[in-house]
Amino acid sequence: MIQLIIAIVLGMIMILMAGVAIYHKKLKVAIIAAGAVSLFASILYILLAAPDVALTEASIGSGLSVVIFFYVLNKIRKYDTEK
Amino acid sequence: MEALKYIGAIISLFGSIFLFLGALGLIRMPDVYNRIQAGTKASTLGTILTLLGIGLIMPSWGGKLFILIMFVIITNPVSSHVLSRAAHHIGVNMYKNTVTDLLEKDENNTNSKPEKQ
Amino acid sequence: MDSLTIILFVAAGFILLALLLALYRFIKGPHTTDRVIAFDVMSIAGIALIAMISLFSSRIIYLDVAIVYGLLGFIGVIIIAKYLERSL
Amino acid sequence: MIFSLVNISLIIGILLVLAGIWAAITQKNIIKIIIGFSLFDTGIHIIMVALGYVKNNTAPILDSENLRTGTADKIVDPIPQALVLTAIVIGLGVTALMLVYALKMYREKKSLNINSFKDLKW
Repeated sequence: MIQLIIAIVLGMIMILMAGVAIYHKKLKVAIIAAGAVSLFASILYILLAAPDVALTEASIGSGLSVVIFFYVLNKIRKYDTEK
Repeated sequence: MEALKYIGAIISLFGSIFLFLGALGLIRMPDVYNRIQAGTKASTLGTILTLLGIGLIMPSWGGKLFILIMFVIITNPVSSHVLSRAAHHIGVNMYKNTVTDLLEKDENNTNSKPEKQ
Repeated sequence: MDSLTIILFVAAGFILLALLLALYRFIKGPHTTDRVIAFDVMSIAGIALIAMISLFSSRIIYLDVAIVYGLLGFIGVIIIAKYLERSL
Repeated sequence: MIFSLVNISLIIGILLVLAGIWAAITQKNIIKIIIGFSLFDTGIHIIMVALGYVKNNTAPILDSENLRTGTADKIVDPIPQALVLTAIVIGLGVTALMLVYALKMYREKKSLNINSFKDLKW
């Protein structure tokens, strides 16, 4: 029962975060939102009884992917709409 | 033995209420620095209390929960410190009733002072 | 369903409400720093939520995910702060 | 029962796939297109893990507690989890390759808009 409520709330948060990641104007906010989608997908994997997939998703989708995106965004900083 | 489980559940409930109040302060506070204060301090206490309550319910999980609590205690103040320093460095405006700004004064002193050699 | 389970369900409900309030600040927040704080609060609440799920299904193996979750959220916030400070 | 955990996960996964395709075909910025592909990956992984879930069963990992209570044979299907575990790592490689291409294209024309790359060879 509580698993269903947690899954529904996580789904709402993930869909709204995907909307922010697509339509926000600043690129850094879009990248943080895409990292947050992976972070909540990791909790959904635990609900689906897959802790190994959750470990990999939390470390790669939310850690390493955000680091790579910000490394590239640091080199094209002039294009990002500042302030 | 049964009473210990109820005590653990009550402590865990208090921890989650602290998490909720921290997130409520994230909405109610007026500027960035106050939001850092509310969002990080209250959520650290809330997470520690929740994990402590779970450790009272399941006593054989104590080792991993102790590692997790030590981890939260170490990393969470560091991240809030780095974040507030970055916010001060890029010049986020403060709330209009803010009285003192010690970091600004400190950086001005070290910049205006001539180098030794 | 005894009273112990009901208390734990209410606790999980409060954690979910905290997640929703942080989501509101993430969507609305005027500056980027506000959004990073909301991300931090969401990852901290996620640790508590994973511990709750691990208690409901009574497997100790799920707590390992919480440790990795805390470490990676911390590194993400550090990287974003270094990017904002222009010292990456 | 329409509101089971598998159905909710499938709905979330399909919505994430649609959001990824929408971002890839309507956005002008190249970084936004790469973010769209990343969302697409996450949706596909959620769908694949949800198809292997069996109700009221636990994770396919043996430990002492699992053997003592005699629930070692009530596990979910481990094959989709192993496939997704490989697919996540390869997805990271594909994302890094796309980001390197975006960086080279930015250094060539000083722009990230997809409409400014019209010639086939430069």
